[in-house]
Amino acid sequence: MSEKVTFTGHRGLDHEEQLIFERGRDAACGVDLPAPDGVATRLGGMERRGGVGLPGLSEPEVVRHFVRLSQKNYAIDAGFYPLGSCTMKHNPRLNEKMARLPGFSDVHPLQPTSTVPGALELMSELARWLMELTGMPAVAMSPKAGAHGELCGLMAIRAALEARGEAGTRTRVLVPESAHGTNPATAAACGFTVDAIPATEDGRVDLAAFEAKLGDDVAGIMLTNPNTCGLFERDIRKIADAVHEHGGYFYCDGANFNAIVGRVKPGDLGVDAMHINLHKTFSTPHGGGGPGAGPVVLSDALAPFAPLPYVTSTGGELKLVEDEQSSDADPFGRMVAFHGQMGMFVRALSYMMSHGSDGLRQVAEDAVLNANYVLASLKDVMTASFEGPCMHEALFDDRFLKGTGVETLDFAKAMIDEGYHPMTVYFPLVVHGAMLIEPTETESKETLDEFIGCMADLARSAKAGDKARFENAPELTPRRRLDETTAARKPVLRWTPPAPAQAAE
Amino acid sequence: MSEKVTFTGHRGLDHEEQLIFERGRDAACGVDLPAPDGVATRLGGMERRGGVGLPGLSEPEVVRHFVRLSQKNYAIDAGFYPLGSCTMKHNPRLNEKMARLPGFSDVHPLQPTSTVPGALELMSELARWLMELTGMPAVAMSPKAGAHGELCGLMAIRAALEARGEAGTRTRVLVPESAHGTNPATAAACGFTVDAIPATEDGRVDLAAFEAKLGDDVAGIMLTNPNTCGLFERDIRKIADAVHEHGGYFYCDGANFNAIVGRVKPGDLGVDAMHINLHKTFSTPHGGGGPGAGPVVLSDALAPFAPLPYVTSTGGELKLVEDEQSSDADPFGRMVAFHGQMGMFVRALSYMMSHGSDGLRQVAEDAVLNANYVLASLKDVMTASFEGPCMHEALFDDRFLKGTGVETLDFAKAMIDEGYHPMTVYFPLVVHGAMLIEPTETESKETLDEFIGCMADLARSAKAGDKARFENAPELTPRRRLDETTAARKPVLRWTPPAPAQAAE
Amino acid sequence: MRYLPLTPDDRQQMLGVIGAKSIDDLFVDVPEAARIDQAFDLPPHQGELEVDRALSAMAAKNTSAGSVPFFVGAGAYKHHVPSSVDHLIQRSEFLTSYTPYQPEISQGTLQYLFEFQTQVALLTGMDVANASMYDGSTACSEGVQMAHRVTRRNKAVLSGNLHPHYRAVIETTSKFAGDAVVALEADVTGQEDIPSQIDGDTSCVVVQYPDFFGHVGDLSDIAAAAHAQGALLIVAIPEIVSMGALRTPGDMGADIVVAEGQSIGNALNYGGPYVGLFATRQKYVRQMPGRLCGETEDVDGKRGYVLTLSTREQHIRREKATSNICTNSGLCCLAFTIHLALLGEKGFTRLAALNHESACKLAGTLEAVPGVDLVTPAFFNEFTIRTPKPAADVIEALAEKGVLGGVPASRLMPGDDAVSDLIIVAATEVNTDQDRAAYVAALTEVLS
Amino acid sequence: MRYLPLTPDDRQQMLGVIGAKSIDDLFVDVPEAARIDQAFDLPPHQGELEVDRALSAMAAKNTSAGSVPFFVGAGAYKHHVPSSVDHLIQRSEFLTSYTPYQPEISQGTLQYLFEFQTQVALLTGMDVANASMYDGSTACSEGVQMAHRVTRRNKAVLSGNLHPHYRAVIETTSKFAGDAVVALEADVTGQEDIPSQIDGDTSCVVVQYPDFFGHVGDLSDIAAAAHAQGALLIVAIPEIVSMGALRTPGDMGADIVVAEGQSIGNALNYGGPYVGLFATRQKYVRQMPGRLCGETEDVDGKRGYVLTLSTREQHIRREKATSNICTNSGLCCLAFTIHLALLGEKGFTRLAALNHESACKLAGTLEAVPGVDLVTPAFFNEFTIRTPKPAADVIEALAEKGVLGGVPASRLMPGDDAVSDLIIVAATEVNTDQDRAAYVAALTEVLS
Ligand SMILES: Cc1ncc(COP(=O)(O)O)c(C=O)c1O
Ligand SMILES: Cc1ncc(COP(=O)(O)O)c(C=O)c1O
Repeated sequence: MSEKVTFTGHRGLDHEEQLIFERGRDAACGVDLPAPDGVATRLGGMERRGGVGLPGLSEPEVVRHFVRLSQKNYAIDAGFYPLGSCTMKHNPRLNEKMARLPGFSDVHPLQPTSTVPGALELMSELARWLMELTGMPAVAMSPKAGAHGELCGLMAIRAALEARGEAGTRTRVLVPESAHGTNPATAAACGFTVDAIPATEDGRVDLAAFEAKLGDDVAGIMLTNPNTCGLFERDIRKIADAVHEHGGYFYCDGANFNAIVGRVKPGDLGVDAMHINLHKTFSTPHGGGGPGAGPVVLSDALAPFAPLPYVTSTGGELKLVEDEQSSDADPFGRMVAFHGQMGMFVRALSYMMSHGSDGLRQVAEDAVLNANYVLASLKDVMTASFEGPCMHEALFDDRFLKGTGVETLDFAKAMIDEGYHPMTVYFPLVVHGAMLIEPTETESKETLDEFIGCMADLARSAKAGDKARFENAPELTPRRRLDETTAARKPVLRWTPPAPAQAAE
Repeated sequence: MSEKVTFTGHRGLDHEEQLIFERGRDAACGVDLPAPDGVATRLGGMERRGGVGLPGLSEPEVVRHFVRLSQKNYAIDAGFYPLGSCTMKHNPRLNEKMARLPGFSDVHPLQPTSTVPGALELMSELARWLMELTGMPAVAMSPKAGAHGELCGLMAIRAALEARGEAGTRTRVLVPESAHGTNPATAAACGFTVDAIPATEDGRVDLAAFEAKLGDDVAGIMLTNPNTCGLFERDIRKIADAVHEHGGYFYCDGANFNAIVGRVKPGDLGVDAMHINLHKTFSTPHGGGGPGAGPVVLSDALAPFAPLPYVTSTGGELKLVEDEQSSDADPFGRMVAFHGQMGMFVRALSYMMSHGSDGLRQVAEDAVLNANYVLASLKDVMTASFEGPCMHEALFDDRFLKGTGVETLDFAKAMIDEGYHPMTVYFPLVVHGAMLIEPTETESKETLDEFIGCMADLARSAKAGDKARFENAPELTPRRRLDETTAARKPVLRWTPPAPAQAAE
Repeated sequence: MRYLPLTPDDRQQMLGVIGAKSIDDLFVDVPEAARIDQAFDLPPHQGELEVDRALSAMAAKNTSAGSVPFFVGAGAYKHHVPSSVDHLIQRSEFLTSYTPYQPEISQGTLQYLFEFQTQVALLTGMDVANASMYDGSTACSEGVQMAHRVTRRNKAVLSGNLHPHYRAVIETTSKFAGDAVVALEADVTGQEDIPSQIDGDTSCVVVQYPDFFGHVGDLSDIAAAAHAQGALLIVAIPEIVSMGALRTPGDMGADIVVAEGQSIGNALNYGGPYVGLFATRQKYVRQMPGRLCGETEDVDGKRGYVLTLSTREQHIRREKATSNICTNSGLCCLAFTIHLALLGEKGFTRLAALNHESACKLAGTLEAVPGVDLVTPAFFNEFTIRTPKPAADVIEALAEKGVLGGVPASRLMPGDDAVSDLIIVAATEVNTDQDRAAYVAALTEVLS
Repeated sequence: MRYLPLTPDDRQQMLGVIGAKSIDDLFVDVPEAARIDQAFDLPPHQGELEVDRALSAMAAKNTSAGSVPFFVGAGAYKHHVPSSVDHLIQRSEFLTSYTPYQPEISQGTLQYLFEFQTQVALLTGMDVANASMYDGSTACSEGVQMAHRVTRRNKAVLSGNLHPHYRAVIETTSKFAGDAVVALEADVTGQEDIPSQIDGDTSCVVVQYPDFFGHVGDLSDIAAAAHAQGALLIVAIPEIVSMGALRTPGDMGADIVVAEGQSIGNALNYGGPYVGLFATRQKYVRQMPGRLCGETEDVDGKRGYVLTLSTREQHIRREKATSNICTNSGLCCLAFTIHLALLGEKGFTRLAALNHESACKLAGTLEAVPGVDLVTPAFFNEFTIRTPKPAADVIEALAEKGVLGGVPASRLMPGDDAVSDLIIVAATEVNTDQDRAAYVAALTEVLS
């Protein structure tokens, strides 16, 4: 609560921190490695020319640097992080511990398979959980994140079309307007053209518009369910049937599986392929942007085309199939070196086993309950975009800010000063100035009540004309609003040594 | 830089946090334990009456609670922490990892000794390092911290006096005025009377005054070296000889061994007993107040009286001696259940092995160099208490603040706003308004330069009459100055449930 | 060297500023005879990999509790600690800070200490608790010293069934402080007559609960007898988990309760670091040893916490302090506080029930082994059996079969022939049916 | 259930506020036929201890690299990672945050990404790098797609000595995207003639460096040949540590450099998560895939960092995006950045020298085993040997003797008879004299 200016620039516990490149000294080093013995080299004359240019720092300096950087971040562990579509739930430390067991973390993907039976067991056990929970007969484990899973699913669809001799003609993929950006991007990367389907007033796929778009050139639909408005696609079974009738496939974006796990099996909805974000539904940590994992469950129609590698079980014996020669099926190819995100598999299985069948159902119920509680509590102070119950996230738009001069972004920034990570903003695109709030099931009622109180207070402020609270926000953060325009116009993407002082001309 | 008041009380990344007792709900729980099978109990009618009163919280709530609390703390990892006498040096994470190896962390002190040969090996190896570095023939490993080590040393002295039949007469212990509070407290706890020796103008023991105090009733002297003014006791050898001549023993407080390790062996100085704070010199982490470990090296005169338990080696075979029956010596008793701070032993040995013989010497040299650099750089802006080079810490007093209205405490609080943990203040007692700065060897020149710049700026401010910068400080912290008087006058030492609302009278 | 930031250049520049020619100039005050130049008989510095390998090799020689059927207790217990505990205590801000001398930037430590004090008071049924002692044994000895201060007497009466190490620590401390100790003989039946030992000179009675052999019994009569003579009752609890199932000492009239807190949040660590709990009645607060954290307000009126009543402590009171303790068990308190926060009321009481049940199951099967007698009819998670062979030999033989079956009483009471056939056996929530079956099978073999 | 804060009471109250009778009311939109009430064929929830035991038992069935003489590489490498790396990446503020969409409270993540980008550019000798891809193989495939965009052509020429998995990923992606791939045959001698394959339709040439068999050779001629045809040179580096010893691709004219960053900071993890490095020339920046972090200022004029050039990305550009990547390898970047910061110039170049020396020593001893030929005269830390018995059998036999001796080329090139007697052997700083001796002894036995 002070305008106090400090000499150092540090402010109590909040430290300014330079780049490592600005602190390094040539002679300093943060490791102790023995000197080489001096055996003759065999580099074939390919020795590196010149130095690398890395800064030298001792271990204490490196530790302090990164501790200080961490202190400039918001995190789930520190506060409420209702970032819609991202499922920022609690990340249990048990999972971290399990992933670090040397039997999982310190095994090489190409060491003899005979030396890693436990790794195959883990993959196959996780696969069993995923298939059982989704009611699907197969799962491709290797995709490295949700978008990669989407690619896997679309490739499987395309491979199936090829097998039917229709890959050349079925090139159109239907994608609702509300879809996550990865959906159209993936379809395009897989060689399809993207055809957008509009949404209805109530936030779902416009069934009539959808049906009108069906035809012989349709490869399939990419539908998110629950969708990015946080709503269950009521007509999903009809959509699935229609797309199937027209010879297409149903790709379901399962990023929001969190909302229905244990209560709905996507297999019962006519899904042909669906990726699961282990880093959302099954709580592998988001790590500042990754890594994730995106296994894809597949229907009988697509299962034969699942990519390499995969684990099969015959009479309880597990086998890793890594190449076409050893495969009984028609794998469409390979998406990645090695076998997928083992480290994430361990964490996800640890999470699933901890919750069990009963707990996972409770996860969905509590996630949905929390979202509806927020929706019900805020619908009179903010503007809810749609009627009726939502699933795991509550969507608001900026109509309640009309005439206040406050925009969605300003509202979000004011939340930061209040100690919250903002919800997802401006997504989905189907409503204006979207605010997508996903509390997740790991938040308490107390936390939600405090949050609701704060949102109501902010809404009141905005309506009362207290623009300064929003325009100047955030004011209490390590940095205030940053100039993104200049950043993009004149990109500075790396540190470069300061130019030596110019000689006078 | 904002006076902004928030609705939630949170301020950006800085969250207000209630007590766990204020958040708990009866039905919540942060662990999943199986239900008991219902076997008949055998508690003999001693069942607990009534509940415990503990709050129920889920794991996510507990994690967030303690993460938030942590964010209200200053730490070495985050910034410069020149707390004199405490040796706040870098705590390598390797040591933490080693201490958590199941072979060290998951072994029980009373499991058969035949199942823990590695534990005995570790204790004996650490003992070897300590004896070699100090040049002393024996070490008692079990004391749990520095003060406990002092007690161990004084008990050994008393036991030796007893063996000589002089325990009844030699009851006075000489303790310099500058000594750490634990010294006189320990002497008293061990049944001695404490006789204070004054300091000279140059911050050392007044040799004449000391010699005048020697006599038949003197059990020994407790001398800190380097002393708490950060100075080497030049006359230490003379003091040792004099006390020995008069039939007393020389207890050396080795809390500052950090300054001389690898360059001076206390054994060469005539020391009879000296504790070593593993949590200072050998970097076991301070942990918000502990745990530490305080092994005590002993001279030949005192070695026979070392307490139980101890490890002996006969022909390379290690044996744990736990009771008098099995001891060949005259242990004065036992200071603690089990065998001492094994977890700290592992960390300390890991630290020592990492530095090696060469590195430990460099530790002392760099610690002393850093302190002298601070002393030399600040002696003109602040008032250095003594002339000449210091050892590992630089002592200033408040003469430079005279007439400014700023006191040592205010000066310290202003440093907090600038991003520093203050030095030790008002200790040692031999100078007025003491400021004892111990940079340690794990700070870079860049950090010291920034610190020196800031201290100079603060000193200038004080002299220029900018009292507000000091009186109001700290302003940028989770809490500002706290009312310690009321805290002590009406102590509230625990949470109690709020009283139910009073009925109207 | 990876932990040292100064480069040779830095050192040169700094010596220049100081005005010293070489580093030796800064060590001028060291008497010449004591300046060392020869190398030590110690290896040079090593990298992480090398140190890791050497220490891992040492660790691998030890049999860890988690790797075998494990039933060793007698003052330290194998429990499962949730992984978030160890994660949280390693946060830099907890691990690498020190005693909260500057409360404005130490509220994290101070608040958890306040929570810790509250938890300890609740568990023991007492009014107040301090911010920790080194461990249970030293806490117990501090309790005796405190009783002496409160009563202005100096004779302590110790139950014979007090942990022999606790007793030894008290005896050692008392011997040098010039205090008297009356220590009773061990009584395997748990029937010792303590009240008759209390007289007008007695400052305190120290009993363990559950006692060394595992007995649990009502302490109210002892409390009454002590109070009648103006003495205090000190109760020592080596297994704090028992407080989830048993009547509290506070409820039975204890004046000081000391405990070993290791079971909650802390690893076995071959004996340390552990955390000593220390609780008492409100009226004795100013005689307590150790640090205390108290609630207060800052200049803006916000609630905050500070160390308080420091005038009891060595750094203020010096030779008149209530204790010489300085560094305590901070991080172990934190582990305790976090684990207990995770457990909460439901978890803690259930944990206690599971421990008791585990012990009941084990006692039931061991009793059935031919030749084995159960000595303790009522117990919490630890009991004593009598075996037809010397207990020390039995334990060694069991260890050879890969079962760590308990502590032979003779290890801790080496002179006492009456206990040479007794094994103190602990069971906790980590023991499985297989563990118990392995114990019974191995014991049956060893005794046959 | 320990991760769920809502109590039954909470749920009731909340349903009340919502105006729902039961939780089922909130699932009304689910078609009735799809509502599940029966239980799954899965176990119920379990405590930490039970889960820990089950997973630990699985893990214990695997032979970990650190427990045996270990020489497996071919795209993933066993290195020592300093303990502070894993400690720091587990800090809550790094581990439990997401993509830095709100830069004001994400400067920690953004600054390390900026440092990461700079490090990658320095290592590869390129101008700029992005904030990571999933791994080396997907980065490589993204490189090909980018080259197509830059050149507006769609034919890639792949060296036959490109890692077969990398090749497979490119082929798979290209097949569906409708792009052409010309993949050469593997050439064990490392002498393949790439320039002759480049024509006016070629968008890019992809070569691996060191190549799959370990060969290192000058790429300048390939670069020149590619550039002469208007094509780009893409260099894939599976072992980034090599950049501490070898000439950089940037130095030899590469246009895009992709690499597997696992070796720095990241564990083997049985294949993932890893971190894909992606660097290029400044002029191609706007065609790059993935996230970019850039420097800017805040409204107070303080330096800060933001995600930038987002108009390339899927969330803005949708079907016109340069890639579909969203979640990337954030935390693995952090591990990379920290480890490399610890190494610094001195440590990184020494690490490379030690790796090379370890491989030279091993090659020297293996060459001397009767019947074994060294196929790669020049290499970094990985080389290929020819054995007189089928390589796959040799490796299996070595494994039975407790030595993990490398990767039989046939595992990755199953159709190719020419490689059936080749073993790709990696050596790093973790290998000791004993490891090498164990390998030689076992191999000698296996081959005799
Ligand atoms: C609805 C939806 N689909 C797909 C994705 C892409 O998943 P990932 O980021 O793991 O690639 C996301 C993630 O943000 C998402 O929210
Ligand atoms: C000079 C000196 N002596 C003794 C001690 C006591 O050590 P400990 O805190 O480990 O009991 C200290 C610690 O603060 C000290 O600085």
